[in-house]
This record gives sequence, structure tokens and C-alpha cells, in this order.
Amino acid sequence: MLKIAYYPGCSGQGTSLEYDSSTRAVCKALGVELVDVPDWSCCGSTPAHTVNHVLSSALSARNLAQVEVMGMDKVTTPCPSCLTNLRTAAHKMEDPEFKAKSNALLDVPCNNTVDAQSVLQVLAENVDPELIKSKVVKPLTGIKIACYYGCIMNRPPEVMKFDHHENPMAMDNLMALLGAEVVPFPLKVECCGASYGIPRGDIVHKLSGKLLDAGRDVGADAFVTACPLCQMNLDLRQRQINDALRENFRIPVFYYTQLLGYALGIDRAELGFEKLCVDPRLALGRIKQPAQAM
Amino acid sequence: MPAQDVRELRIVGFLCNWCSYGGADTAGVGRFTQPTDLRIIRVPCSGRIDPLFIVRSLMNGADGVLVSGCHPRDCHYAEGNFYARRRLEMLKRFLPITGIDARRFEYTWVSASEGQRWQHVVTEFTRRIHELGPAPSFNPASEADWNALAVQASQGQGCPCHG
Amino acid sequence: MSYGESLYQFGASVRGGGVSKRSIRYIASPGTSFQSTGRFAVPYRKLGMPMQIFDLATADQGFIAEVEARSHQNVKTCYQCGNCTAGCPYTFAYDYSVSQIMRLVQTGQKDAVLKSRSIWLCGSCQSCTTRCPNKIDVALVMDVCRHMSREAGYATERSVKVFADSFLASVERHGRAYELGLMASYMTRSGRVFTDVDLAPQVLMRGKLPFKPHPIQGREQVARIFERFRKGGKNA
Amino acid sequence: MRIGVFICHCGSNIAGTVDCPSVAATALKYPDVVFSTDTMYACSEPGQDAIIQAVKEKNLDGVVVASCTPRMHEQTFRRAVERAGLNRYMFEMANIREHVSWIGKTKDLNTGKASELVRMAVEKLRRNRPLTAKRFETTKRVLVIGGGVAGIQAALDCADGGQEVVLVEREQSIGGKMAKLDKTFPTVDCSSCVLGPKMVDIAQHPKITLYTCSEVESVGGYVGNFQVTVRRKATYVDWTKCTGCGLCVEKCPSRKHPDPFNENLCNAPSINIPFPQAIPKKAAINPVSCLMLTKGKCGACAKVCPVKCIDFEQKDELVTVDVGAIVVATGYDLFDWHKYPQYGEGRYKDVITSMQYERLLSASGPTGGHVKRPSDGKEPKNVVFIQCVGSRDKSVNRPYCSGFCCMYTAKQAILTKDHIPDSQSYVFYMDIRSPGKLYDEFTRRAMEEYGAQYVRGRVAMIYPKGDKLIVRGADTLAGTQVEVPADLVVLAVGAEAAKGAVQLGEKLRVAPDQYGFFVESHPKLKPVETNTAGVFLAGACQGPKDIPASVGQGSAAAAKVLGLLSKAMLESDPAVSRVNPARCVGCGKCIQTCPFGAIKEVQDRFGNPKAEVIDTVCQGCGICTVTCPQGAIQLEHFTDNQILAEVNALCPPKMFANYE
Ligand SMILES: Cc1cc2nc3c(=O)[nH]c(=O)nc-3n(C[C@H](O)[C@H](O)[C@H](O)COP(=O)(O)OP(=O)(O)OC[C@H]3O[C@@H](n4cnc5c(N)ncnc54)[C@H](O)[C@@H]3O)c2cc1C
Ligand SMILES: Cc1cc2nc3c(=O)[nH]c(=O)nc-3n(C[C@H](O)[C@H](O)[C@H](O)COP(=O)(O)OP(=O)(O)OC[C@H]3O[C@@H](n4cnc5c(N)ncnc54)[C@H](O)[C@@H]3O)c2cc1C
Ligand code: SF4
Ligand code: SF4
Ligand code: SF4
Ligand code: SF4
Ligand code: SF4
Ligand code: SF4
Ligand code: SF4
Ligand code: SF4
Repeated sequence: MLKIAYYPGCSGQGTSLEYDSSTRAVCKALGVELVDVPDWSCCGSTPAHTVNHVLSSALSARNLAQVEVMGMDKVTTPCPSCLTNLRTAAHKMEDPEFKAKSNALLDVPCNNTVDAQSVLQVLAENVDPELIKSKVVKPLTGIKIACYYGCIMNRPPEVMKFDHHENPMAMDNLMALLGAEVVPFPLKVECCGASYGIPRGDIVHKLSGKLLDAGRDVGADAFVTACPLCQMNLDLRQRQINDALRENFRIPVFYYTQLLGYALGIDRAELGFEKLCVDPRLALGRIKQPAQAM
Repeated sequence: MPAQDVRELRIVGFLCNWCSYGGADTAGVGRFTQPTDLRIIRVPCSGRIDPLFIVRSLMNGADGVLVSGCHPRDCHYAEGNFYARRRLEMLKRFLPITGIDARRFEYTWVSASEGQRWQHVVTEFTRRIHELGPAPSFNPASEADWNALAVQASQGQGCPCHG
Repeated sequence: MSYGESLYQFGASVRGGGVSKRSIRYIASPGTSFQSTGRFAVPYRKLGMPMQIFDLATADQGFIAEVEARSHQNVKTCYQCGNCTAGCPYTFAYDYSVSQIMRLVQTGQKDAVLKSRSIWLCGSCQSCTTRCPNKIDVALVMDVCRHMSREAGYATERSVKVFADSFLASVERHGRAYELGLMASYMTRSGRVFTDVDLAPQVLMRGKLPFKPHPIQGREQVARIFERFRKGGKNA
Repeated sequence: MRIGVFICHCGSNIAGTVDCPSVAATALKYPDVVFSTDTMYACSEPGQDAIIQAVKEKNLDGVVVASCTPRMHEQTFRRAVERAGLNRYMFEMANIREHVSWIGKTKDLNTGKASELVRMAVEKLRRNRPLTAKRFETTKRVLVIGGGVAGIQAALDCADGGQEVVLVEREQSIGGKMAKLDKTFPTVDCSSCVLGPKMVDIAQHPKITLYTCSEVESVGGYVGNFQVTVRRKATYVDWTKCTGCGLCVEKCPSRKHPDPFNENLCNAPSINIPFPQAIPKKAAINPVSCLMLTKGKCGACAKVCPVKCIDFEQKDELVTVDVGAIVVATGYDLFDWHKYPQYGEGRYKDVITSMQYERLLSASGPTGGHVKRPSDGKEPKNVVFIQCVGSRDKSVNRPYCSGFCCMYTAKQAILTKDHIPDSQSYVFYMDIRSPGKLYDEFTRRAMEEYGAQYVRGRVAMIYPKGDKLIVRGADTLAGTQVEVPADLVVLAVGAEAAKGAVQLGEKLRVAPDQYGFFVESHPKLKPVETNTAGVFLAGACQGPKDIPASVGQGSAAAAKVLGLLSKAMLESDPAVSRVNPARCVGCGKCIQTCPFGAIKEVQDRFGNPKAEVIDTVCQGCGICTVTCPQGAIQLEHFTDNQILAEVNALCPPKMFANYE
């Protein structure tokens, strides 16, 4: 059984509770043991790196140091924003001068020995697709899905080092494996407006609106995403977007772990579909029952 | 103190025919005044410069040796200066081992059009040699070692002290 | 509607023998761009505002050098191809497009850069960095400019600064981001008390905004990071 | 030895700051110097006569002239001593003008330095020996590699100049890229109308032998006497019989293989004649797709062929040709735009290359000259051109400008309007590079008369929306982002070195630059020569070039070849390396080091390996001399002994320090 340190990230405690719980559930089902990083703290998210890189690095490095204390050399997080911060910090700390500056802010210095990966990468690279296939009890046959990766999961490639920076396929492949019809979504790596929902809602409305429009254009029943920020902008703010753009989008936005859990037959309570703002029932209803699917 | 005002020292130059010798000519045509200490030996290519020549010059009491060839990638013979660079780099590393001040030897790249650059190179190198002063006299007993060293440098082999 | 209609269209008509008249859509034009939040409108470089004339001879060399040193990028390699602007999703909200920011940095126009909105609005989406033909980490340059702008006491997009401040204050206090507290703090500091109130029922109903922060044991450690940072460990 | 020394005043050029008579007087003390004098202008007629007279009167067998740089008058004086009956290598020069009088201000220091330079020259001369150039005959035949427009021009000019020509082309037909083009800038005349007649001339010229489907296997020999082996690949058709009737092409049932001549826009039958004007117009079977050759059944072509020339058993054939000179004209290839994932990596069918667009425009192309987009065959209305794809981009290791894409894009925009009058073209460009006669006028016409909308900026991404492709770029002049819904996107892909150029370069000993283009001898003054004597360059193999420039180079290379082969005999420079077999231990180090492949291994009469220098190939660099651990290989005229003599003259060995 693969054992790996787990960094849930702040949003997993709040706005993306369902992402955290479904992630834990699917990892368990697929034989990936997540060990919570003890007493983890916030990575600083976007605000930190827009204020100062050393501060941002230190906030992330504290957590990397915690993983080092665990005696582990790999940590996984579901959130691409956390991932970017952890990886960027590690990348910057390759410069000894920078590392010293960052460590000067910390109680416990970070040796920079930990590799941070997204849960998606862990699943894609360490779990045999055949195993997943064999565990599928409810194939996603019948639902048309647009996979949306967000702007920072794979960019810049020199730092993120996973999948493809213009046309990532990890989620597409996973969803196809589960039996879903994956529609080619052209704006996979376009930005949704990121953390500007609060200070500049108008930006998010426009950028996320564009994504919803493109999703509708390719005939998606639902979006699948791996990012709490993307999910929030597309789902929670869908009504705002409709108001601002005089639109009428009703496209549910799942975390990929939710649909993966669904296909694996994991208890609904752990998947948190009820936490989605755009009612997912219509979309889920498109999934043919296993009997028909066969 | 300008170098030409004091007693001349003995500086030997090895210059490739196509670029640096031409560069020295260009400096002359441009009347770019230089110290007179340097005497130039013309060779077809910097790749023709055997470390032995440099060693022999220093052994015979030269106070400085200056080598100059075409800029890398500009070599008239395609790649001669790459060979030269490898050998001369090696020689530079060996010199201190034998008690010679490595600063007495320098190599550089000057093209046929770079008269001013040549003037600068000569002036600077001459100044350096004058700062170092006349070379201490050399014990001919170790000539054999010297030659062995030059041969190794020419073949780009490892440092003689460490096999 | 198609999303295209919702975009601001300026000077888009295409002359020449073509049939398809308005097929080039200009996503934003400096000097004319205008944004509307639905609640209030913020004019940027106002319509009809005269151009600024830069004196190239007084280019701030120190500024260029500082941006280069802090970003480890050589801004001279930018040849103004515009690829960064072409990909930047935020262009419509910018006053200077990202390639213009690069140009202003190249020409040492410190004031124009540090007072621009763009550097405050960049979403760090990395599109520019990923696609720059000269491998310039453009997003990093934008970041560094924002740092310098902040240090110089500017906050051209005040709400963005206040949000970041509120967020970090929350982290400093609790060790983790406490979203409800962060919202409260943001609303008070920014004076924008109605921000997202429309979302509150949805969020609260789904139990997505815990009423209490999640304090962690190491929050003192986190607080000390900020403390040391303020004391001068900031020179990145 | 009896040496005479002549110190030149060069008017006051030297005498102004050097005491010439005193230098002459000092020289008399040097060993073997029997005569020494100063002279006003050594290079003038009377100056040279004086030297000749002295040689004869004083019975000299060596001459030193101290004057200007040898780069100026070495040849002059060598010819003079030759006229006096000496060997031209029994002469040395001391440069007391450029290296002494013009750069030093102090007369006595200058005089001292001049004397020492003379002494060095004397010491070197004492170790000189007479050298005589080898004369050899040349093979009056030329090999041209690559049958694009540059190679065609070179071949025709050489043949018209009276030389026999062997033209080797890798593809089935000659014509190169130009044969694929529809019209050509800046006159917009039909490409095959101008190229076709030249191709026919190649086929009909009595002095030209054409080998297509062929490649150079190996090259031996040296200038004037190369031996080249050519591999003629099996075509499975006996070309001596094939009439090019095309019956087989019609009948072939295997038609699912992409057609490279049409840039894979359509499929080609397994037996094919690539295009109607092909030269030679012969059929060839593609062994990868032919049912007979892959699965052993079919043979339809063999049945239908009226002259029974299909031969499934045909094998590659090696032919050896002796030639005196080689012209390389292997052209270029196109950048693989899939390296730009933001342009769809091939996911969007309506994103095509400029060369594919040429085929769509061409009347002989897959659509008969009707522009139809690949996805649904519809006529595009909005056509977007993107320039500099794979050029001027460090991130894909192509920092250079491909030179002709600005121009052909303007051409294609013009042709688009001609073909589809209600269309609109958009051109995304970074700069427009159009130096050349009528070139800028041409690009202006595309904009002004044909209404092409030029947008200054790169394109960040292309994505589909409905049946359109949204092209998102920048208009840096307006300072913002723009989007265009396109029906067809044409990528002006850049030029890169032809595949296999590096390997061919190795065979020919012509160095490729870091991008694989061949390096010319001098970027300005020897643009079609290479550093290997007898091998010349023409066309885009040396760097991106348009048709006028390629043709110009083809003719220039031919002129060089004709000049070379017009001499009855060639002379080799005798200052080359020479192996002393007694010292050579056959280690082979020199063979590996020589950049020109001028040293070969031979066996002495006991069967021991020895190095031997090929005089005609050796360029006289002396790299081998330094490499040889035995001192067995010595560069004549610059031997170790000669150079060390100069060193010793300058820095006398300690033990004889006071020999003066
Ligand atoms: C889309 C497009 C449009 C263009 N339009 C114009 C235009 O309108 N006007 C203009 O002036 N220029 C135009 N050009 C440029 C033009 O194609 C070149 O200038 C010209 O083709 C160069 O000729 P070349 O003979 O040097 O090379 P090529 O045409 O590339 O010919 C080289 C030949 O050598 C052969 N070869 C390669 N390697 C070997 C080998 N190892 N052994 C044997 N044979 C080999 C090839 O098969 C080929 O036949 C255009 C280019 C492109 C891409
Ligand atoms: C400022 C400047 C800088 C340049 N720098 C570069 C550079 O760095 N690199 C580069 O490659 N190119 C450069 N060029 C271009 C370069 O000058 C030309 O490419 C080159 O000189 C052209 O050579 P030519 O022999 O064709 O013409 P010219 O050099 O013009 O020679 C023509 C000769 O013909 C003589 N002549 C004219 N009419 C008659 C007549 N009726 N009878 C007899 N004789 C006549 C003229 O007196 C002249 O001597 C530069 C040009 C300029 C203006
Ligand atoms: S993409 Fe790079 S080179 Fe182009 S304008 Fe932007 S920063 Fe400059
Ligand atoms: S990182 Fe910033 S400047 Fe760059 S493309 Fe994204 S939003 Fe624009
Ligand atoms: S049918 Fe025979 S003669 Fe005619 S083209 Fe084919 S092979 Fe040649
Ligand atoms: S034998 Fe091959 S080439 Fe001939 S007709 Fe059949 S498939 Fe075509
Ligand atoms: S010719 Fe024009 S399109 Fe081609 S690489 Fe140069 S600038 Fe770009
Ligand atoms: S006219 Fe001269 S300066 Fe102007 S674009 Fe042409 S080559 Fe450049
Ligand atoms: S390096 Fe010297 S010894 Fe070795 S093969 Fe060449 S000539 Fe002979
Ligand atoms: S002198 Fe130069 S070219 Fe001649 S054999 Fe030696 S290495 Fe080769």
C-alpha cells in the first residue's frame, strides 16, 4: 500500500469540504494511504507571493519541513494553488541564497528534500488503470464531461513537471476510464479568475463565464475540475455570472474525485454532492444504470 | 608607469596567420601605439602551437608568452583553435606546478579586424609582465620534466602530478 | 447570447475589401477601457485622456536593474512580440497590457509601471510565462513589480491589496486562512460591505463556511514568520 | 648556407623610426649571413631587381627581407627569388613596419626590435628547405547533390560551361520545394511555368546524368579527384523501359498511404508519379505500402504495364563516379510546428502549414486549385496567417529568421483574395522582412490593394468554437489582445536544415552550423565555397534563402566549379604535413585529429601501420604536428625545429647565452 503525506489546504476545511472528503475516500479505496501532515499551516496562497517571495516561500516551507519531520519525501495535495506554492518554494530554494533567506524566517529550517505532487498526479502515476477499471461498479456511461484543469496545475511546466501544459490529459483519461464520454474542451488551462472573486467579482464573472460558454458549446453535461478555486468560481458563482452576463448557465461542476468515488461505488455521504451549488442531479441522472450500460 | 619607459622585458607572441597576425597588422596600419617588448612568431594556426614552444620560451628566460588565435568558430581551419584552447588551458593549469607564475602566460582571441583590441591586449599583457618583473632564472636541470609536461599538455592528458 | 457580445468591442471594424466586417475583436484598448462590476464602474485611463510622453533619456536605470535583479530575468531579451498579451486572460481589465508593462520596464518608466493597475490585477495564471518565446518568466516580472509597487506605497487596485492583506492577517492570526473572518475583515477594510452577500445563503446552507477558525498549535510559529519578515527578512 | 638580408626603408614609413642601416649592419653578424644592405622600396621594380642581382652576384641561397607584413608582399618576394633561380621557400620576411615602426615611438627600441626580428627570420631560414608544389590532373566532371532549383541551376550552368554533370536527388523527381509551389513572389508567376522548362533541360542535356531516388553513400579523394559512391534506391520499376504512361498508377488498388508531394493532404497510390511535370517522368513503387511487397499479393501494376517494366525483385544499386568538384544543394526542410502545443498539435484539421496551403492553391494540387479547408471541404472566408512559426523563437531553439516566410505569406494572402474574392486574410507578424527588389512594394500591395489585415503580434492560442477556430493574438500596435474567428489557419513555418544534412556534411567534410546549415568559407567573401577545397554550396542548404538568391548561388557555385576545372592541372601547396615513417609508431592520433581527413593509414613493407598525409587534402594547419607524441609528423615550412629556432633566436638557451 502506498503511503504518502497529505496536505489538505485551507479550502479543504471550508469551501471545498467535499473535495477533501471525496479525495480521502477514493484514495482509501484505491489503496493510497494519506497521512495528514501534522499541524500544517496555510501555504500563503496567491496573496503571499504577490506580497513577497521569501514570505511566500517560508509559509510553504514550514509545511515542507513538517513533512521532513515525518520522515517522508513526498507530499500530496488536492489543491493546485497549494501545489504551486509548495513546488515554487521548493524550486526557488534550489538557489542556496534564497533558501537561506526563506529559512531565516522559520523556527525549523526546511532542507528542501520533499517533492510535492497533486493527488491527481499520484493517482495517475501510481495507481494501475486496470485496478481502477476493475473496481468500477457504476460506470459513468452516458454523461458528457468537460475536464477543466485550471491555469496553474500544469504551468509553468518547468516548475510543475506534470502532464501537458497546453493540453493536459490526466483527468480526461481517468474519466474515460470510468466510462464517461469526455468532450474535447478547448479551454482546459484558461484562467477562471482565480482568487479575484471577492475583490474583483467582475473579472471572475467574465473569465468563468467564458469557460461555461465554451463548456456549453462542446455539449458538456457537467464540468470536472481538480481545483477548489475553479470549482467555486464556476459553481458557487454561476448564479452571479448568469446575472452579470444575462445568461442562463446550469452546468454542474464536480470535483473529479466525486465522480471517481461515484463510479467506485463509494458512500454518497463521503462524496458530498449536496454541497454543490448547481444541482448535479440532472447530470448524474444521465449516467445509465449498470444494467443498461452492459 | 607606461611600460615602454622602462627597460624592455622579453615577451614572445605566437600568433595565427589568419586572424591575430592580421589583427596585429591592423593595429600597425592604424598606428595604435604599443609597448615594444613583444616579438611575434607567426604560425599558420593556433592549433599549430605546441605547448613545448611556450615551455621552451619560458625555460630560455622569456618573461612572458602571449598566444592569440582566431575567435572560436571563426578558425580558418574550422576547429584548430578548439584544439589550441584545450591544450593551452591544460598548460595553464600545469605551469604553477613547475614553479612558473602562470600569469606569465596568457592566450586570447583576436580577429584580423580587431586592431584596437590587439593594442589593448598587448598593452595590458605587457603591463602585467612588467608588474611581475623579470623572470627568475631557471634551473636547466629540470628541462626533462618540462618537456614531459609539454608533451602531456599537447595531448590533453591529465595533470602530471596525479598521473 | 454568445459570450462575444458581452465583451467590450472597440474600433473593431475591419477595412479593406473584406466581407466579414467586424471579425477582429479587440479585447481591450488602453485609453478606452472601462470596467463595470454591475455595482459601480471604475474608469481607468479615462476616455479622451491625453497620452503621456516618456522621456527616454531619463529612463530609470536603477529601476530596470532592480526588476532584473529581483526577478532574475533579463528584460532586454523581450522583443515585444506580444505573445504574453495575446494569452493573458486579464487583458480586458488591464490599463497597460502585459507586453506594454514589459516595454515600460525595458525603458525604465518606473512611475507608469508601479502605478499601473495591471500589475495588481495579474492573476498569476502563468500563460505569459509558459508561452514567451524568449523564455522570460513574465508572471514573475509582474509579481516583482507588484512587490515594488506595494513597497512604494501604491495600491492602484485597492480592493485587491485589501483582500491580500486581510487574507494574510487571517493566516498570521490563526495559522490557516479563516474564511468567514477574512470576509468580515475584507468588508470592513474595503468598505465594500455587500460583497458576495448574495452568496451567503448558499455557502452557509452547505456548511462551507465554518463559524470558528481552525486554530493550529503552530500558529505562533506562523506568526513569527510574519514577524521576522516585517523585521527585514524580506529582501528577496 | 649563404644568406642575404635586405632592410627596407619603405620611404620614411620604416626609416622614420628605425635605424635601417644599423639593422643591416647588425645582421651581418648573424650566422650564415654573407650579405646585408638597406633599400628604399624593396617591393618596387628596382628593389626587386636589386635582390635578384644580389642573389646572382653573391651566390646567395637564401633571402631575408625586413619590410612590411608578409600578408602584403610575401608572394611578391617569393616570385622575385624564384626569378633569381632560388626555390620560393628559401625566403623569409621580417615584419618591421606594422609590428615595429608603426607602433613603437622610440627609435633605439624599435631598431633593437627590428634587429631581433631579422635574426629570427635568419634562424628560421637556415632551417628552410626547398619545397615544390605537386601538380595533378583533375577529373572533368561535377557532382551536384540535390535537385532543387539551386541544384538545377548549378547543374545547367556547369553543363553549359562544358563540364559533365552528375545530379543526385533523393526524391523521385527533381524540382525540390519550388515544384510544390503555386505561384512565386514578387511577380506572382506560376512556379512550374518557370521551373518546368529548366527541369526538362536537365533531362535532355547531353552532358547531365540524372540519378533520382538516390543518395550519396560515401565520398573519397580530394579536390580535382573525388570518388563518390551513389546509392540508387530500388524503385521496383525498370526505368530504362518505363514510359511514364501512368496506367499502373490508375490501377493500383493500394491508395491509403499519405502523399508526401502533396504534404500529406491526400493519399497516393503505392505506385506513383508524384506530379505531372515530374522529371524523370517514371513510376516508382512505395515499398512501405505496396501490397505485393508487404503482403505478397496483388501485382496489378505488373499486369497492366504495357512494357512490362515492373520488377518486384529490384535491389538498391551502388554506382561510383569520379568527379573533380562537388556542389551541395540539398536545400531545407520545414519546421515541425507540432512543437507549439498552443496551436493544437494537429487536433484541429483546419490548422495547416504554408506548404500545405501552396498545394491547396496549386492547380495540380489535391483540390485542383480550389481552396477548400481540410475538415469539411468548405471554402474558407476568414483565413488567418501566422508568421514566424518556428523562427525567431529561442524557446524552440530557432532564433534565426527564415527569411522568406514574410514574403510568401504576403503572396498567399494575395492569392487567397484571387481565389476567393469575398475572403478576408489576417496576417499576424512580428516584423515584415522584405529587403529586395520589389519586395516591400509587394507586401504593401497585399495590404493596400488586397486588403489583407496585418496585425502586429504573435498568436498565443488557437481554439475551436463551433466550426470556427478562434485565433487569439496580440495587436501590439493597438496595445491589446485580439481574437479572430478563422475558417482556416495557415502557419508560416520556418526553414530548418534538410534532414540528413549533418550526415552528408560528415561525408563531405563540410561543417554544419549549430542548426545544421552548411558553413561557408567566408560569410561575405566566399559565400559559396567551403573549407574543403573543391566542395561548393548553393541554395538554402547554407541558410534560408528564397528562389532568386538560391538561383544566384547555383550560378555562383557553377562559376567557381568552372574556374577550378578550367585549369589543366592543379597545384597543391607544398607547405603541408609530412610523416617521417621511421619515427611514426602508427598510433593514429593524427588521423583522428586532422579536421580535414587528410591523413590515412598505410602499411610499411613489414605490415606495420603508418600515417601518410594526402598532400592535396592537407590544408597546412599543423594541428597534427602538435598531436603526434613522436614528433613524427611535421608541417613543412613550420616544423618544430624551425619554430624552435625562432624561439631560440629570441630567447637564447641559457648555456649559450653569450654566443654573440
Ligand atoms: C510555403 C513556401 C512558399 C514559398 N514561396 C516562395 C516564393 O514564392 N518565391 C521564392 O522565391 N521562394 C519561395 N519559397 C522559398 C523556396 O522554397 C526556396 O527558396 C527554394 O526552394 C530553395 O531551393 P533549394 O534548391 O536551395 O532547396 P530545395 O527546394 O529544398 O531543394 C533541395 C533538394 O535537395 C534534395 N535533397 C535534400 N537532401 C538530399 C540528400 N541528402 N541527397 C540528395 N538530395 C537531397 C531535396 O529532395 C530537394 O529536391 C517558399 C517556401 C515555402 C516554404
Ligand atoms: C552605411 C552603409 C553601411 C553598410 N554596411 C554593410 C555591412 O556592414 N555589411 C554588408 O554586407 N553590407 C553593407 N552595406 C552594403 C554594401 O555597401 C554593399 O552591399 C556593397 O558595397 C555593394 O557592392 P557593389 O560592388 O555592388 O557596389 P559599390 O560598392 O557601389 O561599387 C560600385 C563601383 O562602381 C563604380 N562605378 C559606378 N558607376 C560607374 C561607371 N559608370 N563606370 C565605372 N565605374 C562605376 C563606383 O565608383 C564603385 O566603385 C552598407 C551600406 C551602407 C550604405
Ligand atoms: S511574450 Fe515574452 S518576448 Fe513576447 S512581448 Fe511578452 S515578454 Fe516580450
Ligand atoms: S500571469 Fe498575469 S500577466 Fe501573465 S498571463 Fe496570467 S494574468 Fe496575464
Ligand atoms: S504502366 Fe509501366 S510504363 Fe506505364 S508508368 Fe507504369 S511502369 Fe511505367
Ligand atoms: S503491386 Fe503494389 S504498386 Fe502494384 S498495383 Fe499492387 S499495390 Fe499497387
Ligand atoms: S521572414 Fe518574416 S515570417 Fe519568416 S521568420 Fe523572418 S520575420 Fe518571421
Ligand atoms: S530599408 Fe533598410 S532599414 Fe529599412 S527595413 Fe529595409 S533593410 Fe531595414
Ligand atoms: S600521431 Fe604520429 S606516430 Fe601517431 S600515427 Fe600519426 S604520425 Fe604516426
Ligand atoms: S596539417 Fe592540418 S590538414 Fe594537414 S594533415 Fe595535419 S591536421 Fe590535417
